[in-house]
Amino acid sequence: MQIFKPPETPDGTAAVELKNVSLRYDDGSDVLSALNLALPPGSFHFLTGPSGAGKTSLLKLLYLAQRPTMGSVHLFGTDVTAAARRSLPAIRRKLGVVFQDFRLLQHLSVFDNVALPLRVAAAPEPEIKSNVTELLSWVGLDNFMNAKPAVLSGGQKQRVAIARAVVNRPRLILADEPTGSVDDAIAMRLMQLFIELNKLGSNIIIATHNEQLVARFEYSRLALADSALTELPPLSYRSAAESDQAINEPQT
Amino acid sequence: MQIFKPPETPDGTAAVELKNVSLRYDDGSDVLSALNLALPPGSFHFLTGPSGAGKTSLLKLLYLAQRPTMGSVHLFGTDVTAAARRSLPAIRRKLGVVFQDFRLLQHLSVFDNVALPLRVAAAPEPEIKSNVTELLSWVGLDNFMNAKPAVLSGGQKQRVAIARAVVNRPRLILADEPTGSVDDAIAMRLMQLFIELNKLGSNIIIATHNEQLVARFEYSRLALADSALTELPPLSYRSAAESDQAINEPQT
Amino acid sequence: MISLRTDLPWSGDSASRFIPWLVAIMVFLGTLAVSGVAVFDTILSGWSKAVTGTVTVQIPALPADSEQEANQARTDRAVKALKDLPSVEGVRVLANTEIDALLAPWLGERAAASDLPLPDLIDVTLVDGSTATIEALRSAVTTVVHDAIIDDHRLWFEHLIDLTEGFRLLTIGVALIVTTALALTIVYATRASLAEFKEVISVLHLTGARDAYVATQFAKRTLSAAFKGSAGGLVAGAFALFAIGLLARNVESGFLPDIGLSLGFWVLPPLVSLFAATLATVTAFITVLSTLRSMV
Amino acid sequence: MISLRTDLPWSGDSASRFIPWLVAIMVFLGTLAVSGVAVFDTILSGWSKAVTGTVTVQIPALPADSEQEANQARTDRAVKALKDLPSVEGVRVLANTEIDALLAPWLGERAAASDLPLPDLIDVTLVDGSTATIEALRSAVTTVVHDAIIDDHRLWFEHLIDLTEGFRLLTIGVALIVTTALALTIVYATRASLAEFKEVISVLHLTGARDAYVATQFAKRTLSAAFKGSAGGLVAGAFALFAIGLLARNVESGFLPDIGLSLGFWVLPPLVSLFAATLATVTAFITVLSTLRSMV
Ligand SMILES: Nc1ncnc2c1ncn2[C@@H]1O[C@H](COP(=O)(O)OP(=O)(O)OP(=O)(O)O)[C@@H](O)[C@H]1O
Ligand SMILES: Nc1ncnc2c1ncn2[C@@H]1O[C@H](COP(=O)(O)OP(=O)(O)OP(=O)(O)O)[C@@H](O)[C@H]1O
Ligand SMILES: [Mg+2]
Ligand SMILES: [Mg+2]
Repeated sequence: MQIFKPPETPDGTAAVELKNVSLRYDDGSDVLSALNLALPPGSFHFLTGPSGAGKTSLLKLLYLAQRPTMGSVHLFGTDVTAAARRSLPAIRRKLGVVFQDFRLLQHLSVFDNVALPLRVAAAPEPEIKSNVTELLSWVGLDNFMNAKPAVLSGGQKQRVAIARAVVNRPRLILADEPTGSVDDAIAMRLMQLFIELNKLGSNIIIATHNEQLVARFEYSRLALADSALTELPPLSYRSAAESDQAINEPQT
Repeated sequence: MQIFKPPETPDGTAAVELKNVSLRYDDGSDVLSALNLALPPGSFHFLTGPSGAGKTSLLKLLYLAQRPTMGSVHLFGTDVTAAARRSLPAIRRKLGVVFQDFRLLQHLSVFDNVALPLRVAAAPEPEIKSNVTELLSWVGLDNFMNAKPAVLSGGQKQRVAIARAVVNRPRLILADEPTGSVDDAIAMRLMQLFIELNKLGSNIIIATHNEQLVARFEYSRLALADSALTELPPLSYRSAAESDQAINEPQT
Repeated sequence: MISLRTDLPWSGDSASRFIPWLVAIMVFLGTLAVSGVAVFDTILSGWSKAVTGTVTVQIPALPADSEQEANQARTDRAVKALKDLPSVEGVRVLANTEIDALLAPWLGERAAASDLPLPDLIDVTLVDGSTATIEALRSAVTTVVHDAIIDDHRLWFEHLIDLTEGFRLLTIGVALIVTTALALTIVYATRASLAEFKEVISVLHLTGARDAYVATQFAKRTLSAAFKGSAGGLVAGAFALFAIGLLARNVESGFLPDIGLSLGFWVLPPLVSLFAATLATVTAFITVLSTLRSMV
Repeated sequence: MISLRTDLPWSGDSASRFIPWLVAIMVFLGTLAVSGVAVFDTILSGWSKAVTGTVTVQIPALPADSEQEANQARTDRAVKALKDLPSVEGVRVLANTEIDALLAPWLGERAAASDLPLPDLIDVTLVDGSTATIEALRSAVTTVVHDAIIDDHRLWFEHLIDLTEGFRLLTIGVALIVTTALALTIVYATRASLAEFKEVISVLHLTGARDAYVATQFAKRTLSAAFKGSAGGLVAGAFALFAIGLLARNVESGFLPDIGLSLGFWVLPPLVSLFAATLATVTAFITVLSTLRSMV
C-alpha cells in the first residue's frame, strides 16, 4: 500500500491568502463568511464539503471569476481584489482551472482546446504541439486529438478539461471535482498528474466529495461547512492495495 | 449493515430488449457490437464499464436519441427502431432520463424544469404543483424552487435532473451517472428514490463507475467492455456501516 | 393552458431580436412602395393618352416679297426630309384653317383674314418608343430649311411620362428585391434561432413533446415579434407618406392629379403590414416544422 | 500567428449570419440613394434657375374696330386684379417691343410693323412657394377680363422642379432612416453574438486573454462579414443603376441633363460600400470593447 505524502513546503510569501473573505450572491445569505487562509507555496490540499457548501464559490474567488463581498484575496503576494482590470490577465496566466462543468469550447478540437492557454499567452507553435501531444497521451486521449468535444464521453471531456488546466504549468491549479466522471483507475492516474505538477512546485487545490479518493492521500483537507472553512489533517482511513496497482498499471 | 435486494421480477414480455444491436458513429469503429439483452418488467440494473466504454451510447439507444446501426431495440413489446416518428412521443413519455450532463433548461426555474414532462403530457396544473413540490423537497431543494439552474451548485443541478426524470413515474428510468456530483450521503438518498420507484414497478438502469456505490446494492450489473455487454452478478464486496447511516439520517 | 406556457426562452435569441426589425423595415419600404406605385399610377392615368408621340415642325414664312412657291418648296423639302427618317411614322402638313385655330388665342379670330405671312406647321408622328430622335429630326430638317423650328414640348411631356413610368417600375423592383432579401433573412433568423434552441428542443422531444407543440410555440413567438415590427414599420411608413403628402400639396393640383383619395394610398399599407407579418409567421412555421422533421 | 487563429466560432452565430445581409441591404439602398440624389442634383442644376416663379397672362386684343382705350382698360383691370392677390409679388406689362420679340419666331421680324392687333402680355411674379394659386389667379383675372388667357407652362416646369426636389429629399430621408435602422440592427447583432459567446469569452478571459485579443477577433470577423455583404450590395446596386441608366437613356438627352458622367453616379457607390463596412466594423469593435469591460 502506497500513501502519497506531501512534499516539504518552503516558507515564504503565502501563495494563496484569504483575509476575512465573505461572499454573498445577490439575493441570499452568506455562502462563505469571514474565511481566513494562508497556503505556503507548493502546498497540496483537498477542498471538501457537502453539495452546496460553497466549494465552487471559493474556487471562483481564487480564479477571479467572482469578487468577494468583503475581505481580500491575495495570490502570490498580489492583492487581486484591488488589482486593476488590466493586470488580471497576467495573474490568470499563472492559474490553471478545471471547471466542474468542464467548459470546453465546442467549436474547437480537443487539441485546440488544450492548446488555448498557450495560444493566449503567445507561446511558439512547435512548443504548443509537443506539450499538448504529450499531455493528451498521458490522459489517454491520443486518438481524440482532432475530435470535437461533442463526440466525447463524459470522462473523456473531463480529461480534456484537466489537460487544458495544466498545460501551461500554472503556479496554482484549482480543480473542481476533477475525477467525478471517471472510473477509479483513471482517477488515480489523473491524481498522479497533479502530484507530479505539485512536485515541480505548483500549488494544488482539489475540490471533491469523493472520500475514498481523499483517503488515499496524505494531504490536508480544507473542509467547508456552514460557510466556514476548517483546515483538517489528512483522512486516517486508507483504502487498500488497489491504489498502488492503479498507479503502476494505468488503464486508458 | 443493510444490503438492498431486488424485488421479485414478474415474468412477461421483456420491458427492454436488444436484438443483435450494433452502434457505430460516423467515422469510427463499433462502439457497441452485437448486443443482446432482455430485461423483465420491474428489473433494476447497474450499467458499468470504464470511461468511453459506451454506457451513455447504450442509454441513448434506449431513450431514442440514437438509432442503432444494426439490430433492433424493443421497449415494452414495441420495436422502436421500426416505429413511425409520430409514435415516438408516446413511447418517450414512458421513459425518464437523467442525462450525464443534466441538460437543464437554463431559462426555466427549477420548478418548471422538473414540471416539464408533466406539462408536455398536459397534466392538470394542481397535480403538477403537488408532485413537483414533493419531489423537490425529497431531493433537498425546497429552497431553490424558483432559482434558475445557473445559480445552482453541481450537486444541486444533478438533483434537479433526477427529479425531472422521475416526476411522471416513468415505466423505465435511465440514469447516467446520477450520483457523480453529489456526496455519499445524498447519493444514498437518491438511490433510495430509485429503489422506491422500482418497488412501484419501474424498470431502472443506472450507468455508473462508482464501484463503492454498486457494491452496496444486491442488483445485477450489466458490464460494458470492448463493445460487448456481459450480465454479471451483484458485486460481492460491500462497504460498511455508513450506508445504513446515510439512508437513515440523510443530510441536505 | 399548456399552449400559453413557454418552454422556449422568449428573448435573447436571433429570431426574437431581429424579426421585429426586419419586418419593420419590410413594412416601411413596402408601404412607401405601394403608395408610390399608387401615386405614379394615378399621375400616369391623369396625364394619360392625351399626349401622343408627336412633334410640330414650323416652317417660317419667307418675307412677303418672296414668291409664294418658294414657301411651298421649303415645306415640301422639309416633309420629304422628315419622311426619310426611320423614326418618323407619319407626316402631315396642317391646313391653313388649323393654323388659324392655333393662332386664334394669340391673334384673335381675324388672323387668317390678315395679310400676315403665316408659317406652315407640320405634324410629325414618331415611331413608338423611338428615342433621341429629336436631334436627328432637327438636324435633318434644318439641313434643308435652315430656319425651321422644332416644337418639342409635347415630346418633353411624353418623356416625363416615360420617366414617371420608369420610377414606377424602379419602385416595384426595389420593393421586390428588398422584400425577397428580408424574407430570406427571416428564414435565416428562424434557422439560427432553431440552432440556438437545438438543445432545448432536443430536451423537449426527449421528454415526449410533439413537433406541433414546439412549432406552435415558435410560430406564436414569431407572430408576436412580427406584429410588433409591422406596427413600427407602419407608423414609420405613415410618417413618410405624410411627408410625401406635403410634397404633393406643394405641387399644383392641376399638374398632379389628386392623389389623396386614391385607393392604394390608404388601403394598401395596412395590407402590406398584414402581409409581412403573415409572411414572417408562415415562413417561421414552415422552417421550424421542416427542421424538426430532420431531428431525432 | 496568433492573431490569425480564431477561438470564436466563425459561423452559426447571429452576427456572422446577419451582418452580411444587413450591410448588403444598406449598401444597396445607399448606392441607389446617393446615385439618385446625384442624378436629381444634376437634373435640377440643368433645369435650374432659368425658370423663375412667373406666369404670363395674355389679354387678347379686341377687334380692330373697338377703341384703343378699351384694350388699355382691359389690361389695367387685369393688372389691378392681379395686384390684389396675396400670392402675387409683382406685375409687369410687357412693352410692345418685347411682344414683338416673343412673336418673332412665329410671325417673322415684321410682325410689329403689321397692323395686326397684338395681345397685351402681363408677367406675373408669384410669391415664393405659393401653391394652388394658378386657379385663384385664373378666376381673378377672368372675372375682370373674360377672355384672358393664363399661360402656366413655366409654372408647370417649376412645379416639376419642386417635385424633383421633393424626390431628392425623400430619397435622402429614406436612406437616412434605413441606414440608421440597419446600424442599430448591427449593434444588436453584435450584442447578440457577444451574448451567445459569453461562455466562450469567459473561458478565454479566465485563461488569461486580454480584451484586445477578443475584440480584435470580433472586429476582424465583422470586417470580413461586412465586406462580403458590402460587395453583394454593391453588385445589386450596380444592376439597379444599370436599370436606371436604361430608363434615363429612354428620356431624351435634351430633357434630362447628361447624367452618365456626373461624379456622384460613379464615385459615391463604392464610397457608400466602404462607409457601410467601416461603420459595421467600428460599431462591432466599440460594442465588443464596452461589453467586455463590463465582464469579470
Ligand atoms: N451565481 C450564483 N448566484 C446565486 N447563488 C449561487 C450562485 N452560484 C452558486 N450559488 C449558490 O451558492 C451555494 C454554493 O454553491 P457552490 O456551487 O459553491 O457549491 P459547491 O460546494 O460547489 O456544491 P457542489 O458540490 O454541489 O458542486 C449554493 O446554494 C448555490 O445555489
Ligand atoms: N456523437 C458521437 N459521435 C462520435 N463518437 C461518439 C459520439 N458519442 C460518443 N462517441 C464515442 O463513443 C465512445 C463511447 O462514448 P460514451 O459516451 O458512450 O462512453 P461512456 O461509457 O458513457 O463513458 P463515460 O463514462 O466517460 O461517460 C467514446 O469513445 C466517444 O468518443
Ligand atoms: Mg461545485
Ligand atoms: Mg457517459
